[in-house]
Amino acid sequence: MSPRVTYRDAMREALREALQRDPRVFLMGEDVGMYGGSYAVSKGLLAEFGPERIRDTPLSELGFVGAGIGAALGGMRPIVEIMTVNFSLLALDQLVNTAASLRHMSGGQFHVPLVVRMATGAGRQLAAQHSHSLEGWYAHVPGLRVLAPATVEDARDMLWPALQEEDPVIIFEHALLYNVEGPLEPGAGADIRHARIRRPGRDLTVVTFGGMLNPVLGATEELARAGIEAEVIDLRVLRPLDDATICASVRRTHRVLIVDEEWRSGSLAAEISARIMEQAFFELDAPVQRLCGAEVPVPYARHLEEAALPRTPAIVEAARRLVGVAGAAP
Amino acid sequence: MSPRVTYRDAMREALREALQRDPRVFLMGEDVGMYGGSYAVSKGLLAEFGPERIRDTPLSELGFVGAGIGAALGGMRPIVEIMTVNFSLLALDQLVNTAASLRHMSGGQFHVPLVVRMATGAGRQLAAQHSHSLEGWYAHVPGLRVLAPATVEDARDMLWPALQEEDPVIIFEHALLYNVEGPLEPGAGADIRHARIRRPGRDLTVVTFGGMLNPVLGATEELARAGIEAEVIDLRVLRPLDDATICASVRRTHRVLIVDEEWRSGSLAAEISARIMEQAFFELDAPVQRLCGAEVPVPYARHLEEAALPRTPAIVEAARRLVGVAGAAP
Amino acid sequence: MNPVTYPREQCLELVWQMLRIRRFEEACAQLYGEGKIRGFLHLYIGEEAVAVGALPVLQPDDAVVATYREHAHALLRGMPARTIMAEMFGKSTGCCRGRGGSMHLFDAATRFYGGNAIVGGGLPMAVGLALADRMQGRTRVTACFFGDGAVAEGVFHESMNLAALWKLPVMFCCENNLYAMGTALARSESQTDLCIKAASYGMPTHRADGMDVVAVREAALAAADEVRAGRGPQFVEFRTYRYRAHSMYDPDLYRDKAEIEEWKKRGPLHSFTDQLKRQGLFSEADFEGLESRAEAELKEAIAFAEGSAPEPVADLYKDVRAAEVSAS
Amino acid sequence: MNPVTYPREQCLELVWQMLRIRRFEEACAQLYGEGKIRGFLHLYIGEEAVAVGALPVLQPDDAVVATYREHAHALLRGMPARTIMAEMFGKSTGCCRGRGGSMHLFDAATRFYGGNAIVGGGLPMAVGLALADRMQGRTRVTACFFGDGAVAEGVFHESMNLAALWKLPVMFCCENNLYAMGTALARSESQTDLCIKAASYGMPTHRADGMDVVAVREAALAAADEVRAGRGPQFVEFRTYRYRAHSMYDPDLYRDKAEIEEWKKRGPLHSFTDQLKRQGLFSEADFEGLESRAEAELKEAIAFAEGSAPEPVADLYKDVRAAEVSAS
Ligand SMILES: Cc1ncc(C[n+]2csc(CCOP(=O)(O)OP(=O)(O)O)c2C)c(N)n1
Ligand SMILES: Cc1ncc(C[n+]2csc(CCOP(=O)(O)OP(=O)(O)O)c2C)c(N)n1
Ligand SMILES: [Mg+2]
Ligand SMILES: [Mg+2]
Repeated sequence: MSPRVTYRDAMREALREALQRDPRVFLMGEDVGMYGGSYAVSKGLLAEFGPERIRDTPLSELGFVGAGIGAALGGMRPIVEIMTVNFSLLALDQLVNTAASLRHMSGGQFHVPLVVRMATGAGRQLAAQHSHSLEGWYAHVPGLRVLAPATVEDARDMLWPALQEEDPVIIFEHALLYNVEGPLEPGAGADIRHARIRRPGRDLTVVTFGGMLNPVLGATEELARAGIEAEVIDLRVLRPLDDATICASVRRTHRVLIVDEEWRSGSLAAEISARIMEQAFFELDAPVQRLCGAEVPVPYARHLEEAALPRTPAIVEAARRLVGVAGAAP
Repeated sequence: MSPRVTYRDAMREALREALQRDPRVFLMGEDVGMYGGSYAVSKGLLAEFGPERIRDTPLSELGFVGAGIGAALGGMRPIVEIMTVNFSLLALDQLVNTAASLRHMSGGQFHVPLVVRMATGAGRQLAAQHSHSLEGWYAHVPGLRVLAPATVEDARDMLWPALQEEDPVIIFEHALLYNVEGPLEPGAGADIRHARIRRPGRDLTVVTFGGMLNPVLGATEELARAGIEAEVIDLRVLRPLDDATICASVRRTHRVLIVDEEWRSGSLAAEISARIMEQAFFELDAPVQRLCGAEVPVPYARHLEEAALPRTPAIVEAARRLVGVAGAAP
Repeated sequence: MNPVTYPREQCLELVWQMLRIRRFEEACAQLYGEGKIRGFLHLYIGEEAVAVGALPVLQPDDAVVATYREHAHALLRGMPARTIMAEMFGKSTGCCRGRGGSMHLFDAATRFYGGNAIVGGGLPMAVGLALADRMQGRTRVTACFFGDGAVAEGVFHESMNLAALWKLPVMFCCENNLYAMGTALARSESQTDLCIKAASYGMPTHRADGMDVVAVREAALAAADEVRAGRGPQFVEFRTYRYRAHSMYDPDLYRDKAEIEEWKKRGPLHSFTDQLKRQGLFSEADFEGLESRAEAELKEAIAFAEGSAPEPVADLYKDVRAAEVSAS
Repeated sequence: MNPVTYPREQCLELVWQMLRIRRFEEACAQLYGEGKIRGFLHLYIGEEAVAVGALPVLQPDDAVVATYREHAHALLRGMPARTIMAEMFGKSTGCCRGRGGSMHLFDAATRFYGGNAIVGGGLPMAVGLALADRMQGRTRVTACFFGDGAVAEGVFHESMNLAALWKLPVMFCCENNLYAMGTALARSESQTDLCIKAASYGMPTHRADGMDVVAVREAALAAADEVRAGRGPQFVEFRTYRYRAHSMYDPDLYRDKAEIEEWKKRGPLHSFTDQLKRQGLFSEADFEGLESRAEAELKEAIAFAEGSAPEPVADLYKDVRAAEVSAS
């Protein structure tokens, strides 16, 4: 049986391995070194790799992300950690206006092999300035590849291929996942091109990613007990989206629920719904439904925060409603 | 007959009127004063209202947007101008983490009556760092109201009601509109709640906003000559979206094309498509289609830039294709 | 510590405030352990002299902008301990009706503008508040608290320049506790003398030993007077130290135990009371009186928080924006 | 101007570069009028001595980061006039195959990293390039050009601190032409002595008259030598002036005509040639020779640009990311 490790440990393993394999790789960010990472992901790496390669930065998100871009241009393979997606707003200018644009703008002369990791999501009562989910924003930007490892294996296996990309990659780590344990095959390897079906099913398709995968899987068990077999797609790659996997599933189940922690309006869920509209409209027996985060700044109080997030009961309920909808005339 | 003025002049009139009517109103931003505004919108206002109320700022987008928030909290009604949506990325932290969140986070104690104006969009060969359209990003954020005046009248009439809001309002001015002329009734007044049907039609609905309205209206003339009557909805308000107007039109036409200059993936167009899916699926005779900007950093060369943007011929073509699609089985 | 020349009443008040904050923070730590308080919790233990010295020099209609480490500032501004405690319990009687928590205390009545969990995020807000005062012809001070870590943020630079350029009535109060989370100042700033940084904007600077409540108060008074006199923004650096870890998540591996002990010897509370005792201005009995007062306040606050109702879930969407009014 | 001690050959080269840039920029203005060049166009006329003095002190494997006002820097770095011109014509033979235009010139061969239209956007990139050099044990210099306006941006502050803190080999070259668009330095900075600002990061500073090509060169040489010797980043301020409006859109209403005329008297080109003539190092014939060389270069560049094919529209999506490789 494969050993069980936490998502945090898996991510640390991935970092360690990358640092060992490629001397161009280094990790840079606020408190990644002495402190061990605000989510303890990089704990111990400073002792192992030294302060040049596990580089603590001042609180200067725009500056050190920009420096990461420069270092990538200079031949390094930087991994830049931003503590939380909320703080990444401070660095968006460099990410969008430079990192994502440079290859095109320079006619292909320069490119930015930069990996940016950041924590995302709510659920820890950290309130409105530490709990956003803005994956969809990043997935909007041409020039970026956006990953959302939702399992321990993906936490370990997506970093290395991300570092092999010649262009910027953003990795979202949902803060609630760090303590999650899962099995880990040694060196399984992962592609960063495709979505994965985490559970097959015939009655509806649930599309999700990141921190929502586990609540969704929880919901499917309950649904299964009620005789509803949901197919669960873990997107894994948020840009570019793997339309083929999604649409193939739609053709099997004809009903789709998208579960996305982001604010509903303008969420990634909207994009997925729009694509299904465009690519599989005539396969649908019912309108695609979205279950998203409430459109409020995430509140602190536990009961309010929970009410603002898509949780298993709501997922079960949405799936049931969706399956109950009468099919279109044949 | 009502006089014809440019969008730029209409916007300037709106600013002047607001400055005259309410002593709490002031305009702040880079080069709004001595220079006259990078798009000459505020030309002449410095002489009329003086440097306290037409306030030139240093190049400090995050700082002066934050100062606008503070001034709003302090009882003023600031209008902050950001030259271009690309530069607004530098200020997003203050807009999202503070302006949009403060009322909720403070349990309703504080609110931010701030108006932020910015130019958006491509079409002037300004290349990748001056040509983005990120309206959809702002429309994603709870706590913001987002406006996109597309006509001379709306340029004049939306500012005052925006200033009456108790919470932040973002106004997008498409850079290609500034020179457009149109008729202007004196003091028409405008609501900032509803979309408007700019042209009635029975064969399909075209939903659009901002800089795309004119190309769309151009396309409808051509379509009309071919016997296709398109109904054109100008969203005007991008958050919150006026679902009722959209869905009522869908129930009349049963076919929808959304034209949006933004990058397609994760565009506002996606949200509109998803909403129609959810609210009017069974009214649709064909899948909702999106015509959006190409997913590339906007290139400089005229022919490449034009190829990257939705233009009248492509709109005509998309509408024709949509109307040609066979309806669902009755 | 130098001999204290304040009247006894005032000395007692300073001790009282430091003590009540200390006890409040200790209670928070305990309640966090019990799971009553959650999320991120940042304690002010060790730094009490800064807020206690600086806040009371402000007038009721002045404004305060603070950080996520702001319980002390909220208390000193006059917010009742109970509404702060209830907020951290996530209750409807909390100052923000449970939406903010420890990092987001706000109070309109005392012009306490938070409670900001974006490092440096409060600085431009302070600039804007001061700008509004200036434009409306009011002589008020906006005091803006932030840590040494915030100095590295670009927004510090932009805010300092705006305030100095426009000569705005802001008192910038840097609580330099030498660390930003696990990052010591020297590993974060090429120039560790933060007054030199501030002076580069042409802004007058003041410095005080942040472990000495009298020194803090005098520096803050001087700075606030300058601001109020219309001589533009002032920068005050308080050198201080936090005894606890950065937050309840922090294993505190980056500081020498010896360093912490060294600073504890200079603790703001006991160094002040010791001095007062030497001067015969303060007795054990005084201390005990204040202790029981602090205990009573805390007990009441906790009971209030415990006993309060949670905010109804139905109100989740309230206060995202103003309730829709008729037509405009 | 002080007597020039450079050999005649070198003097001729400096004149040549200033002249060819002047003529290049004048041609751009004309071509803009004709609609051949579009978008935003920012000319360097008046500021030639800065780039001509500073760029040639760099080695071929050094790196350069510049702004949207960067034609001169691109030319001096060795990019052929024709590929720059073709770029501005939006042609496939342009350095960026027409995707960038005037504001986004790039050249991998000469390590010319652009061409950045976000004010201040190039500064952290320069820091990162220097960091990469340091981590890979290379002794190279990264020269980063930016205007006085960029100094107000938060990213300036963050980049200066990072470079100074980590002692990185960056030469920060501030082209202080006293205006950021229509905003005079004194209306944008509370501290208008930019060297004082830079010094607040503990960074050594240098200053030179940006209208004097020799003074520029000497200051740049000194700074580059320090950087190359491993003594960390250096800041160099060049005081200069742009004769033209900010861009082709700018009505230039914010400057006195008299001020412009005053600066024109100190024009970098004629003040240098006048001095050389006084020293007998330069003649009218020399000038005419250079003029016709410049004319020839320009003519060739324009003809090349005119004659080049536009980038195929089918290639619009090329170079958004690397072409997909097999599996990883
Ligand atoms: C913009 C931003 N970056 C990072 C963080 C994470 N963070 C929270 S507190 C903190 C340290 C701040 O240190 P300092 O300003 O010295 O204040 P102190 O905690 O010492 O009182 C950091 C890095 C944040 N909240 N905001
Ligand atoms: C972040 C950002 N803000 C504003 C602008 C608009 N803008 C372009 S150039 C410029 C002036 C910059 O002045 P300076 O840095 O002194 O350079 P100069 O043009 O004088 O060479 C401004 C405000 C921009 N391009 N980027
Ligand atoms: Mg600190
Ligand atoms: Mg300038």
